[in-house]
Amino acid sequence: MRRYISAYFENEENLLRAAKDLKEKQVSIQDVLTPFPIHGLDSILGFKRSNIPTVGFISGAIGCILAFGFQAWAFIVDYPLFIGGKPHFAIPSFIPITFELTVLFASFGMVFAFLIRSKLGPGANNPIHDERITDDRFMIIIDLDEGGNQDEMVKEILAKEEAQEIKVKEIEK
Amino acid sequence: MYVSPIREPLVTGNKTYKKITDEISAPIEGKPGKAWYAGITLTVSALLFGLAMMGYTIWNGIGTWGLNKTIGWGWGITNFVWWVGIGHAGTFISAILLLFRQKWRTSINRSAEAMTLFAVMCAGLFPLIHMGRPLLGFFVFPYPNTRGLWVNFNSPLLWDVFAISTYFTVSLLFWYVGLIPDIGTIRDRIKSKFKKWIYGLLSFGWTGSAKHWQRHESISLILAGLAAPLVLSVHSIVSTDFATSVIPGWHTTIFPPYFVAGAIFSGFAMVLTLLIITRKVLNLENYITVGHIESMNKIIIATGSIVGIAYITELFIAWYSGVEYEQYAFLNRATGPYWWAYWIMMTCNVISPQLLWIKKLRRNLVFTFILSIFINIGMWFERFVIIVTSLHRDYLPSSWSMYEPTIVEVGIFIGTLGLFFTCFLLFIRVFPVIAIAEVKSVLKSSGDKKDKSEKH
Amino acid sequence: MEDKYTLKRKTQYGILSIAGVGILLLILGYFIESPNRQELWANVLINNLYFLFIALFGGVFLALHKIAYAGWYTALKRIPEALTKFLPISAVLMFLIYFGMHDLYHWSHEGLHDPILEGKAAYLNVPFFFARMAFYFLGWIGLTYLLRKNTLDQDLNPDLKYHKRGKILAALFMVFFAITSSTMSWDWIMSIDAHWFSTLFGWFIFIGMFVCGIATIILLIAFLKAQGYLEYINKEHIHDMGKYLFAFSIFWMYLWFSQYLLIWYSHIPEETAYFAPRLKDHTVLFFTVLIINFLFPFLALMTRDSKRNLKWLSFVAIIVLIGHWLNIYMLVIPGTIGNEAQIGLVEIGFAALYLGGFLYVVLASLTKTPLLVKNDPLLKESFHYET
Amino acid sequence: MKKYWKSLTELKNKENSISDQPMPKGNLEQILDIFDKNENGSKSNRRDFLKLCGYSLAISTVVASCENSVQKAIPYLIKPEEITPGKANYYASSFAKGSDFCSILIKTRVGRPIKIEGNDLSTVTNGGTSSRVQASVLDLYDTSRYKNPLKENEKLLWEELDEFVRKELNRLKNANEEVVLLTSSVYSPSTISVIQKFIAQYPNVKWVQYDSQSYSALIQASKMCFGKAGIADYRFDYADIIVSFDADFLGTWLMPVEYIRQYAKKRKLSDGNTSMSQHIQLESRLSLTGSNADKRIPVKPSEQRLLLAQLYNEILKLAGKDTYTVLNTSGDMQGIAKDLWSHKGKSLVVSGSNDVNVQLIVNAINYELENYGSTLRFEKQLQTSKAIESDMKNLLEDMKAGKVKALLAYGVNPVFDYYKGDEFALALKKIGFTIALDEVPNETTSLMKFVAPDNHYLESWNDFEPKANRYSLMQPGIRPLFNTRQFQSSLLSWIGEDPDYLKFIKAYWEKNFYPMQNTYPNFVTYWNNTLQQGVFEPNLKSVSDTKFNYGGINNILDELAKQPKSKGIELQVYESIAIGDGKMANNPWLQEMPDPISKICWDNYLCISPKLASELMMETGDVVEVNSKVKLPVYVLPGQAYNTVAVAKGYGRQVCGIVGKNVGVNVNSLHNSSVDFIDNVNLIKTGEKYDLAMTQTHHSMEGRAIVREADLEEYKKNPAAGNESHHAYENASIYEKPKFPNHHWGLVVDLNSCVGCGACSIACQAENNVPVVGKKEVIRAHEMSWIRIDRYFSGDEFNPDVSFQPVMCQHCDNAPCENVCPVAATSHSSEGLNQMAYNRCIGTRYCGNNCPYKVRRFNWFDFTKADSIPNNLHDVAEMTIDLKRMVLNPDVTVRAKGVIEKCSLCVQRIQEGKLNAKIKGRKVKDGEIKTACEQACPSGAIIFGDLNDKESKLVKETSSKRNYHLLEEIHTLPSVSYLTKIRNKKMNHS
Repeated sequence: MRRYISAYFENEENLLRAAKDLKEKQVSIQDVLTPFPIHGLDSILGFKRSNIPTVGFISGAIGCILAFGFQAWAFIVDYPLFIGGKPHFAIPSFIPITFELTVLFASFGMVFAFLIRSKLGPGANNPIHDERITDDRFMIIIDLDEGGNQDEMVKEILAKEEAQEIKVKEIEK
Repeated sequence: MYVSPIREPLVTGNKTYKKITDEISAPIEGKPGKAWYAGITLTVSALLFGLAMMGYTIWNGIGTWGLNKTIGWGWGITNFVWWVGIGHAGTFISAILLLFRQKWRTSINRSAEAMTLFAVMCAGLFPLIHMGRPLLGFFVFPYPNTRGLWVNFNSPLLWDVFAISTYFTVSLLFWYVGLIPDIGTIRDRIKSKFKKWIYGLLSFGWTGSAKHWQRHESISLILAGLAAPLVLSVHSIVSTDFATSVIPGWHTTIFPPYFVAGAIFSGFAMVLTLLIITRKVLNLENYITVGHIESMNKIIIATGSIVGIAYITELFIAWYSGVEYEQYAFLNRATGPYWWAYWIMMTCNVISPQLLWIKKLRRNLVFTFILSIFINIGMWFERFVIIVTSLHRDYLPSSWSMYEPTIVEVGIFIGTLGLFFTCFLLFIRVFPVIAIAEVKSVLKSSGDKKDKSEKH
Repeated sequence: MEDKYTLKRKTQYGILSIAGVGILLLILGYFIESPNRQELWANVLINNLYFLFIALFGGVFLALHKIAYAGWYTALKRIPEALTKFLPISAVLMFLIYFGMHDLYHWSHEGLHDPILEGKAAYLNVPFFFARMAFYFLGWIGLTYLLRKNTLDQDLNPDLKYHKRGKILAALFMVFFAITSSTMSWDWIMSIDAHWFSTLFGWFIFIGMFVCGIATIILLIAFLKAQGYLEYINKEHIHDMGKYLFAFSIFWMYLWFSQYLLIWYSHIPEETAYFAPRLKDHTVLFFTVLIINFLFPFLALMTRDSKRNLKWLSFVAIIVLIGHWLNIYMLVIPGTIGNEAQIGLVEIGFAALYLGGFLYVVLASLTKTPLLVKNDPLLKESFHYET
Repeated sequence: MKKYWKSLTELKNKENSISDQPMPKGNLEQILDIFDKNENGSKSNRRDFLKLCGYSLAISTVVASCENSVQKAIPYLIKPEEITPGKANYYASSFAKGSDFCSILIKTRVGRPIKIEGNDLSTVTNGGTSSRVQASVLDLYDTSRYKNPLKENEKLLWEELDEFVRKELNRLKNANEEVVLLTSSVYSPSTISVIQKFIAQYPNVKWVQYDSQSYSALIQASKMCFGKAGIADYRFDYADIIVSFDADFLGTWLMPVEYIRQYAKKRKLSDGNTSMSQHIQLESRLSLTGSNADKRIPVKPSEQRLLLAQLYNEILKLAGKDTYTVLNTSGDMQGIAKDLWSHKGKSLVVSGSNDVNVQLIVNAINYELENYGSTLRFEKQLQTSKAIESDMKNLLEDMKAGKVKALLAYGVNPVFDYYKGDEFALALKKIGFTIALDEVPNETTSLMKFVAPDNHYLESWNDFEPKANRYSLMQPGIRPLFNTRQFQSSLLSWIGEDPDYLKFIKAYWEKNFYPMQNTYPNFVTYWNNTLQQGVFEPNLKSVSDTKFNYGGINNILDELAKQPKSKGIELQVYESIAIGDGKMANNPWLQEMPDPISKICWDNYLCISPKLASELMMETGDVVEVNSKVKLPVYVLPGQAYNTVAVAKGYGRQVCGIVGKNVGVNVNSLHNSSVDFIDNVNLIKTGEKYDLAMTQTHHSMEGRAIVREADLEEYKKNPAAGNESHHAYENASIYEKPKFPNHHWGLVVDLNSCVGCGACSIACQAENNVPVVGKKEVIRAHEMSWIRIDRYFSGDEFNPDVSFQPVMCQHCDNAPCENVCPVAATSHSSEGLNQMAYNRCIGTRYCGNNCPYKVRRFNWFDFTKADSIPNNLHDVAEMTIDLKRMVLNPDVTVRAKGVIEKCSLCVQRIQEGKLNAKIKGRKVKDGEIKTACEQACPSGAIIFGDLNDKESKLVKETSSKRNYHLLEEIHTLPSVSYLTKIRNKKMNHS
């Protein structure tokens, strides 16, 4: 059995303070759902920095090498044509497309990484806890231990920060 | 985050998060008014007219245009460059202003990006339509074929293919990634089951989880980082269509940055044209404030001045070069048979924006609107001047010629205007024109003072 | 908080020894390499331009941020202000060029019978050349003086009018600079290869100047922080400076490439004549400049952490500063000395001498005023600077 | 039921059974038998021919038009001898249309004549051609041609016609009524013999020769002075100084093809030869000849006589003879006289006037200058113009008087081109029996009752003697396409003789010409060899007596001196270079060929001097009414003499195919006599505007070194004069020059030789299947010419210097066009050619924009039917109908709508030359490959070759100091180069 508690705030500052308190009390915060990104929440929740830039770099590098390599191969090896007296290995001519494909690959790589890592995508059917999370409610979902020892402490912190609709839910595993 | 009190608020009118959501979602939830129907009838008619003219062109040949042996590009490529230019503001606003932490971008970036996409769509049509054999347009892609032939990687037009398609794709990704949370908002508000299903599909299952937001912010920033040089590259590459040639008036090294500046200039003008109306019609004056207009006007004066300096640089260096063809090309621009085009360009692009040094005018909506139209016209003429007046009198006077567009070319241009505004009109009915989440995130720091004082 | 910077003995000795080594190398070089007049004058011009650019960028940095309504930079305003104090000295040094005109500028000779140069004579003639030079310096020195004076006045008076006046001055400076930066680079650099022309040239020079200036400010921040000043400059400020260095190195490459691509592509002799000797006679240097000024900072500053690490950033800044000195060297040398030019003792000596002088002027001027401005309405934003 | 051939013998037997005519060229006829009316062969035979020959759909339509069933294309089952698919056959022949003559080669492919080339073996035309000669091949496939004998526009059989004609002629003969045979000048010995036979049979026949452009004054003056009627043999290549009074000898006067060659030869400069002739032209209209002159003096037509008289007077003075003091001589004339005198015996004075008095003075001048026997000769008199004007005048009087009861007309169109055409038409209608022997309907034949259609010359046998003792044979390149018969055969059959004209010619030659030589032992070899060479030029020395024997000069001069000076506007009617007298007006290639001077095509127009235009407040395009008779658009022509106007004749054809009909205005009604000009012309501006189709609208070089030129004096001092601004940028290149290890094809154009005649452009059009676009599209600058001749005016607007420059693709080794094509549709070959892959082209026109020479042409519409989209054909000249498509060169792709095309340096010819050399196992020889433009050029201005072959003529020319590349400052490294134009401006005495 999994137990958790959910509540929402009407102000992000309350949320931040509550989250900070909870973290200090070693309470595991399952998720925080907000209508917009809250500054400073990442560090409170102890998120590591995203690896998306790395994905972008790698996919960009692939695009870069692929584009330049293909152009050079097509012009030097596969079908060398004499064009305008230019050398076959016309480096400056290859730069624009190389650049474009680098950007294209990097962008696609990152967006796909983002969607896949976040399990987002067309048809993704994530549970919607409250329809006003995307409006003006800042929801926090806190894991509770099975014994219910933390319940009171958590509720207290939440109540202190004017949390609304504090609900405890239990889900059979 | 601390914001100095001397800064103007970016969101006015005592907004709460709820109010923001309600007001921005209103156009999607409500029924369109008569004006909207009238507008879309007009734009769709223009689009259909343009389509008919395109069909006529494809059927009968480019001979239906006013081009000739000397002037191979006219309105078609002028419009192409003009539209691509307009398509630069959106990504500039979202990418470069994001990198420079200009918060005022938040209320305009969504519509500006949408505009970018529509403008690039319009632009993309022209290289295809202007081909003698558009049905074989797929030859520009380096696909393996029985002839074993690849494309010519030396060709700026080929670079264009890659640049424009990359730009469109990346802009679309950027725009859509930004839209996902707001589509989530709409999904959660909309009543109709069918619409809810559609928005649900489009929202990719957005929940607003902190981890998602973290990744979302990270990807937005990096995409902005990528899009910023992309913006520079796209119009630079478009400029190489001309600048790599040997034609006087086309071949000049300043073109890449100067085209970029001009593109942003014209893009902002178009953003202003659209937003001054949109904010009024959709009651978004509290989000797109006069302060926003003024900020955009500052960009206009900066880029307009850069463009002006580029014009003068070109003129001066043409004289300085001592190359008779260069000298003639610029003399001909200013005093030749197309002198009027040159002076329209000069007046609209260089002289009239200088009025924006006056703060009162910067904050005057009517003036700004008129000026933005002027700049749209002026920037169209800039491309016309570059393309037509350079070509019509180049090296050998024996081939000198004149160019006059036909109704077919004009019709196609009208058609793209129709396409652009049709898309925009549909867009404002379907997606939030202002990035809801982003505006909310700056509300506390940059909302108006009254608002804050009441809250505390 | 230490209010004022004091020039320590140690630092003074350091600066003096740089200049001293410069003089020593010059003397040595004079006898070993026996440079000709052209080489000497070319060196004067190179270093004149290089340090002028850095000094001038101080004004650009201030004005640009002022009109962009930026807040974060307010806390480090005094550094670019100090840079501009070198401008009067630059002016004197530039006017010295008068004595080396014929060695540097082919067009300044009389009776060349060159129809192209005759066509340019209305612009390229010695009196007008120096008239323009005077005009430029008058504008730059005057406007940067006013900009600086304005902030000093503001220190004493919290009135918002200084803020507004600053914006007007900044706009005036930017307009003046936008025009003169191009003409200045045509006059002093492009006209060395008097037949050659490129419309992009002025902007290319400007971006080079931007990179040098940023690198110098980074180094000064690092130096002052190492001395225990500027504790309010946090990682975010450093990060922004790093982003500048990174972005403008790329932008510099973009402009370099734009110019090169178009000339390479069209292959018109009037234009390629500029690159041909640089490619053929200075091949190594030609590509070295590109690697140092683009590839190195691009790779070195790609990650977020590298831009936030002041030590690493300072190292990159030093390399980039060397790269841009080489860049100016490449701009000046083929048209003056020609293909036998080499970087030797004379070159290093001149550079060191100038560097010493420059550092002394800048650091000395830093001691004159408090390191932190007061009463700027945006100052608080700079203190609370975070992403 | 199908019937296949068993062997070639059977085929031959069948062939013989169809026609008794000897086979001129093997199996050609076999194919073409299908066009013959089913006279002998059975239907199945004809089908077999088709199956065997395997003609394309193109032929099927022709067949259909001959009311044969449509056949499918079937490849060769058994290959006929001589015809190898893919290989061209050449037949030596002659072009003759009225007074236009040229020795030619007919290029045929699978039995179709597709191109005319000059015959190098002829010493008359020397392998040169003119635009009209080049274009004549298209007339073969003209849809407007007569396809059957006609009676009152009703089709009838030849037998019926013959019977009727014979009956009628005999009736008239018996009644002794006058029958007139009206022809253009006949200079075919065999034809003359046929006509003589015809007259012998019908003594009541009177033979009248009529030329649309009369040279009777020349003929008569010669007779009056020297007792020899005829036209002297002009030798411009012997003349150090040429003074021409309105004689457009490079354009339309007598034998331009021959004269251009002579003229260019005398003016060809090389490192070894720095002397050239000096040419002074006095004229009112800026003619092609005038535009090439070293000194041109604009004078009114009426003043020319007086000036000639002055010149004569001055020369007499110099000769120390009696002078006519009544004349005051202008400074110009004194100087010219002195110059002429100092080149006595090596000078030439010519006049284009058709006034006998003028020609008498000219003869007297030349006689005083001792030019007879040197630059003027009688032993090879020109024979192409024989008509005496008064004959025609008399004929018209006779016709009006009803004296003429029958008229047989051949090769003439007096209703259109005679100045009393209307009267002629009225008189013609009165004649009871009229029969036209022309190949195409025209204003005259349409009024005639019978038509016995002649073959096209490419279907005909004939012989010619264009100059005395210079014979040239005409042989067909194809069997008659339609049910037509040669004029000579018609005459022969009407006198009851064997209508086989070839037999007749052979017999005539065996009797008359065979004995003139001793190279060949028997007639068969003589005939075969002569036929193969096309020309027979026996070495005969006939010394002419050139004793000047005319005493009336005094009277003429007295009369001239008395004449008052004309004050009014004078109008000159001239022949245009392209259209000539209008006989070929239905030829779209010629209609679309821009006039060398005005660069206008598809129209005639009133040339007016700039000064007069500004006085009358007129500009180009204004429509004026001339003498209240015709309305013409104005063209302000620099160099046109003040108070003069000029207009081309040959336009405004009414009875013509669809191409030429109603193009321009017929100006014959302006004449009231046949004199050189019309005085006191009244011009009224109508206020209307008219679009003229101009291929060049800007006339100044803007001071650019495009056509580089120098004066002879400077050139003698410095061979690189005018060519100093060489841009030596050897070290400026930042990548290596491309290398071409085997061949590096190139072309050089000597601007000093080029006279601007335009033959090259038509040759190119024929060779390369260049489409015709029509007037409207030319106005929109959509013309497709691969080679154009740029014409620049420089200097004084009232008397400008003119420069011509043929511009074709320059085949740059650093081609700006190649760089920018996104799909690599244009690239460089390993032999230095700039290539176009038409089927790869998507038509961005980027290459065209980027071409500094603007030589790339775009297919704006579907001009050629090569497009797959229906109902979008843009063909104003029926060029895409199957019959006309037969003229297409199968070696050159027909380009579809939306692709770029341009000069390929005749890559198909290069390929052919290389293959020929390869088969023979040797290298390509210099001069072996000739581009179409080079081949056609009468002046030899264009030389093609291999730049890698250091011994080639091309390299010799390109290593000259005069050599330069067009726009070399932009480093495109063209393979085409030019030699500077040198003008011999310095007059010794004036």
